[in-house]
Amino acid sequence: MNESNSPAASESVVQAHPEHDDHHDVSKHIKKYLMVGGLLMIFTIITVALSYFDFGSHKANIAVGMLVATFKAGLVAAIFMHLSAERHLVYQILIFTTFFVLVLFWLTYLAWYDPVVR
Amino acid sequence: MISAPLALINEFLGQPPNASEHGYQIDHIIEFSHWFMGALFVGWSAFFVYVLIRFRKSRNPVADHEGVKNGVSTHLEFAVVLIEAVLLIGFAIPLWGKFVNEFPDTKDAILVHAIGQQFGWNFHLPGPDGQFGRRELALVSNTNPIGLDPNSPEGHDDLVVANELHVPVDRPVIIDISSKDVIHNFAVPSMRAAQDAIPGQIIPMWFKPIKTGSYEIVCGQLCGLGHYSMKGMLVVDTQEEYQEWLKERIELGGGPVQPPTEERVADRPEGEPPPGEIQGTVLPPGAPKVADPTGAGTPVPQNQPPP
Amino acid sequence: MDPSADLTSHAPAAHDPHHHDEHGHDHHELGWWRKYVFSTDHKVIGIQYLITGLIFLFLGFTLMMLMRWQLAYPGKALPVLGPMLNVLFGRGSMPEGIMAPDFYNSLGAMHGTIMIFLGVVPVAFAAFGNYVVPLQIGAPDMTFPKINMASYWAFFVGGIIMLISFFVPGGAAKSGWTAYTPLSVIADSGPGHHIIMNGQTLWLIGFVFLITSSLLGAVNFITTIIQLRAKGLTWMRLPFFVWAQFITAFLLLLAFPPLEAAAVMQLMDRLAATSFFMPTGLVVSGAALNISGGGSPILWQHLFWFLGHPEVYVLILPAMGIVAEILANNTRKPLWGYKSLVFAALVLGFLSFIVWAHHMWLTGMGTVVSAFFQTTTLIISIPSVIILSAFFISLWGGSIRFNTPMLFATAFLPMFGIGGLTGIPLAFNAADIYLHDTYYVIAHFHYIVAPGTIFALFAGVYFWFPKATGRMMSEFWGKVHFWPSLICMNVIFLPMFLQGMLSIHRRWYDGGQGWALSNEKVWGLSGFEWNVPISIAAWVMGLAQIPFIINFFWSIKYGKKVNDNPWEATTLEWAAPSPPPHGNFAVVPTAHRGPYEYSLPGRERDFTMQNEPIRDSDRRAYEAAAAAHD
Amino acid sequence: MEIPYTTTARPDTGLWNAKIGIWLFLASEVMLFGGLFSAYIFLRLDAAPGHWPRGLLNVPVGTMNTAILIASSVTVVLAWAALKMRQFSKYKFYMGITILCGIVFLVVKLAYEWPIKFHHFGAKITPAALEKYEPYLGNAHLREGGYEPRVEISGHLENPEALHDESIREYHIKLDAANAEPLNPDNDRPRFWPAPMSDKIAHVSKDDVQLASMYVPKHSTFFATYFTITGLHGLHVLGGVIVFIYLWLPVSARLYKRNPEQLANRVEVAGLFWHFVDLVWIFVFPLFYLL
Ligand code: HEA
Ligand code: HEA
Ligand code: CUA
Ligand SMILES: [Cu+2]
Repeated sequence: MNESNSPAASESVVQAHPEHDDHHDVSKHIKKYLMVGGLLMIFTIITVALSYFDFGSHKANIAVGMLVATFKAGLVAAIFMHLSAERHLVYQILIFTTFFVLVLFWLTYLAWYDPVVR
Repeated sequence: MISAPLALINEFLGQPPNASEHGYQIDHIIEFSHWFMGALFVGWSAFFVYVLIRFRKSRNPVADHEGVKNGVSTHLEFAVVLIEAVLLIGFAIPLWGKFVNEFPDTKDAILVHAIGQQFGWNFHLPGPDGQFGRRELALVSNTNPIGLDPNSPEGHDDLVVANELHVPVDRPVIIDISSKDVIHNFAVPSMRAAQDAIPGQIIPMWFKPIKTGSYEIVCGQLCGLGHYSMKGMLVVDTQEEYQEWLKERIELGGGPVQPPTEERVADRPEGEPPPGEIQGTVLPPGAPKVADPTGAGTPVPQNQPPP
Repeated sequence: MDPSADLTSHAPAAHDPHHHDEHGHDHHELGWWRKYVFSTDHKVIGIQYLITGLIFLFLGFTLMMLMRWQLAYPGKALPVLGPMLNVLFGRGSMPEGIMAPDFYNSLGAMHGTIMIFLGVVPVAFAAFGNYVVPLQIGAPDMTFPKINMASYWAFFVGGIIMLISFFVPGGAAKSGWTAYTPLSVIADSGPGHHIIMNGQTLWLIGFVFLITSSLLGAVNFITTIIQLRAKGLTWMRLPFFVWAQFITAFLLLLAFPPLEAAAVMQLMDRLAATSFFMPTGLVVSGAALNISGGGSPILWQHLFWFLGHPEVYVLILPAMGIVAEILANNTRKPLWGYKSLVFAALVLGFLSFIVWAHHMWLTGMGTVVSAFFQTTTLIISIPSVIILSAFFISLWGGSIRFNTPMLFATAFLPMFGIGGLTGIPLAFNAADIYLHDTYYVIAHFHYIVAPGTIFALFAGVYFWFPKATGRMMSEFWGKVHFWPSLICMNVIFLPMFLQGMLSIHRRWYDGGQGWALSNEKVWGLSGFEWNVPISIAAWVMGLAQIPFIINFFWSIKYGKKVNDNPWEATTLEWAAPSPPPHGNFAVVPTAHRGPYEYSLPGRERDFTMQNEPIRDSDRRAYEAAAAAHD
Repeated sequence: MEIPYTTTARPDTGLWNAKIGIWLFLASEVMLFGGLFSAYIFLRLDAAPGHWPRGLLNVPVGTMNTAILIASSVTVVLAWAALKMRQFSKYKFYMGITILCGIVFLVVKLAYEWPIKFHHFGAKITPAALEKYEPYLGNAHLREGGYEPRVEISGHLENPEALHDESIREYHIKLDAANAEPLNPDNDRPRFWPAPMSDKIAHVSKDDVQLASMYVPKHSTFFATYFTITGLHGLHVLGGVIVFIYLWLPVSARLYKRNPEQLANRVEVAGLFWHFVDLVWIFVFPLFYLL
């Protein structure tokens, strides 16, 4: 976590960027929020519809479903949670978290997948 | 094919002699890592003691702002990495591969199923036909601890023995380990072999005994109040003794020698100590401290708190 | 300011006429309850954590002393105390003074749990972190004082629940601190057990509180360190202790939640008869369990050790931080290799998330997974080697003062060294086939946590005591505390390596008496007989703590009064008054230099505090130093 | 000394305290739900064929609840934006809707979805008896289609006393559509609109039943994970609603007058939490209802 901050020595106080959520800015974003909301609704319907479509195997269906869900989650995170324009520091926290969650998923899977057999 | 018995440190630290074919390799890893640790320990200790004396305040009243300027520690750390890598890649990983992947041919091996339960081991042997009978949950009872179906074509001649397993010397033994209730660990220290017995899973393990004798089977995983006394015996016989034992068992008609009695803490009335568990396996004063270590064939001390 | 008031005193209004609470409107003086009990001041909270944590440490130790009786003299009645304990803990725990196996298992599980989660984490992380970190970074308080208070009280409630569990029918949790399923799910259930008021369930509920406490603390620590560093206090000027706490907080933040999830699932298994951790076809006591099955006991182990391994670094990193401060201070020279220390600690923190399965070698792991985990486990030993090497090298060229904190801190080094080195054979799964769950493992980690972490904690108490109270603890009694403790620790834990090599397994109620293997002779005694000297040393160790306890409380009132910087240290906490008032600093400090500017050439004093502005003479010294390194 | 950066950003990090705090908290929440989801993956991979039921949850209702949560996520950003633009009454309006959405979500879950499950019954047949109940299971047909086998007979338990009374040796089950017409291809895969229960009543002997249970967590690892994850998620929704109500009450008006930016910050922090709760649901919904 040090890289982010080492340059930002307070002795050479780095001027903060103007807050991205300035008053005028915000009014501009409203339309975007509504659109994303609409998009999420549409993709919810798509998720449901896709689940009744046979992609050849159940695994494929799960993969498609998760892909769509990840996309939706990405929208929520990027737009509603302002991650698309967030500070460096928050990204760093989240990168590590994501990595460790994936480790948790992946290794429990691997351990299940690689047992001792005769 | 025992290589030179190199286990100096291990012996010095009291490790009992190895009795299996692969065991010396495990001992070597323990040995080598202890040499490695010892070198680091002695080296740093010498440095440490010297420094504490040489740089005490009365001897060195003014500290040096800089201290050590050379890069010795980098070399040292590099050496540590190197040695660990050698131990890992050269010894540990291949040996594990051998232990869990390269199972011996089942035709030469003795096949056994070991089923753990609170607090004892059930051994299921295939009998003369060499086939294991069906086991079913619904059939489990006090007289049939492993739920063996005696009517199945493979099962009628199977042997079930409690706590004492005989195997012949110099033949690989493959044991499929599982458990009925909680996690146990099937450990035979003298064979340098151990494997968890996990309910819902069957995990195979193998070793090849190279010395006759009887060896304790330890339960290496906390499994309840009788954990400390969950003892089995692995008796390594000569080929003839083994055949004789088998014959004897077959004449007895299989089935458990003594059905392990079961006693669960949870079921006893509130506050009531379990019957006799205090006197339990703790031997009375004056009794020989060691269960007869040569006692091949003598009844094995029973698992659970005895009456 | 009058430091003779009690430990938690601060001079409120005098230093801080504009004190506001969070909403910034009321100016009234805080009442006694708000000031000392439901306080939001990080220093009061730190001291609350310290006292509560020390009491729990002592309790965990007491449980252990009882166990050591049973291990040395299995089946013999504990004189005098035994029957009394039987009354205290309920009939069946120690009938006629003889310990029952169940009670032994309870003691073991609770010793582990209390020591780790109610003793060391609260003291090493929460107490020292709370008290020292804001001061060291020149902050007025934690960023979220109310959450800080909530964190302490969640811990307190969790601890009380754990204590209550000793007195419910069936006694406290008895499935080890690891609570492996299915044993822990079937334990303490059935007739005679209340559905909630039973050992294992309370253990889980208490755990959820403790986890919540740690999470709240971690959020607070990280935000504080990021946001409230004083002007000029750049990341590379942070004391190593702050770094250690920062990384520790991340470990808690990210490793604890999966265990919380696991605890909730185990609660479901116990309360709602689910089968998260229960496979199909369990037969307990000859009867099939009425559950759906389909769960996995290994799942619990994965989730437990996903926390469990980072947790052990939670136990060691703050200790390393404390030792670093004290080493620099008492060698009167900068820590050697500060940057590599920080870097090693970061790597350590990162890697600690991907080594956990080295506790699970024998659960039927294939070659791929085990090779992966062996490799990561060995790699993680490298940063520890780097840290320890840097500590050792820091001693070179120093002018070493052996006061009590320094004695404990120096002793930490070889003790941690022994513990760490003996982790290496365990990391090779082939060797662990033999060593797993033997006393070798017990000796390995106790060398790290007992003469390691606990010594570091003692060092920290002696070191920062004057900051918190304005008074010193007695040096003489400190030494009387140190030497017997050092000797006893080694007499306790060295023989355990022998016992482990003899294959005496842990969690054995009879100490190995009933086993032929354990009765082999090594170094003159049989493995089992070694229990006697070990136990005696453990009890003597108990006696050796008496000087500490008396010294601690006595010095609060009667210790020698000292000035604000009695150790002539450099970091910012020593620039605050002792004890610091609410809001900490009269003047907002600014850092001008690194944390360990001891024996700077061209200075009249051998220490230069972080908030002293740079002078020309310093500049020349820095340049000379830079030249020397080229 | 005041604690700095409570509302203004620290120059070098560009963030105010609570913003970092909430993101750290959310990071830990990711790990918490990560733990639960990794349990889900593990258990599902490990499940024996036919033991991970599908199509037992009500998809239209779930879809509606998803939509409600998404809508609330939109209104919460709008509420925050209104504050940023200093339009307090608009803020109250949007926040009110958000709270309402949260409450509706919880009510649907707790008053409809869960109770309906608690009244549904299933009896898992032992492997040995599967053949005997083939007319209700249709496994031959399923095998042909390459589907997982059916191991359970489910529906409404007509003699609930059988659950506790050892002397009653049979369960009388008013069958679900799938067990009533196991050969109907419509029943091979989950449906969108839940099929109505049939009138057929089956008698299932207790000797042939491995596990009989209402649709409660005990029923299967599927329901165990379902109830645990949605329960924990529900607790988060509840927490969010409580915070929102607090931020909606007159306290907020007072704070708004004194320091509107601080209120906006608080709403932003609470909003971040709320979006995260929404985000979790986005995964929960397909995993449990659809796939
Ligand atoms: C703070 C606690 C702590 C720390 C830091 C460690 C550090 C390490 N641990 Fe330990 N460990 C535990 C606490 C800890 N452990 C606990 C509690 C258990 C048991 C849990 C249970 O089952 O109940 C355990 C168990 C445990 C196991 C499982 C054993 C088993 O159950 O069979 C393993 C296996 O790999 C292991 C390995 C390691 C390794 C490789 C390190 C490495 O990080 C160590 C690296 C350090 C060094 C390599 C030292 C370097 C020193 C020098 C170079 C200088 C030497 C100089 C002198 C001595 C003068 N540990
Ligand atoms: C931080 C962790 C920690 C610490 C410090 C200790 C400290 C000690 N432990 Fe512990 N131990 C564990 C964690 C710890 N242990 C764990 C996790 C297990 C495994 C449990 C399981 O199997 O599930 C275990 C198991 C364990 C066993 C194995 C039991 C068995 O397997 O059956 C033994 C055996 O002797 C033992 C002994 C000791 C001893 C003698 C000490 C001594 O060194 C104790 C020294 C303690 C002190 C020196 C504290 C003194 C404090 C004060 C005096 C403060 C008082 C001050 C005021 C009130 C102001 N421990
Ligand atoms: Cu079986 Cu321990
Ligand atoms: Cu570990």
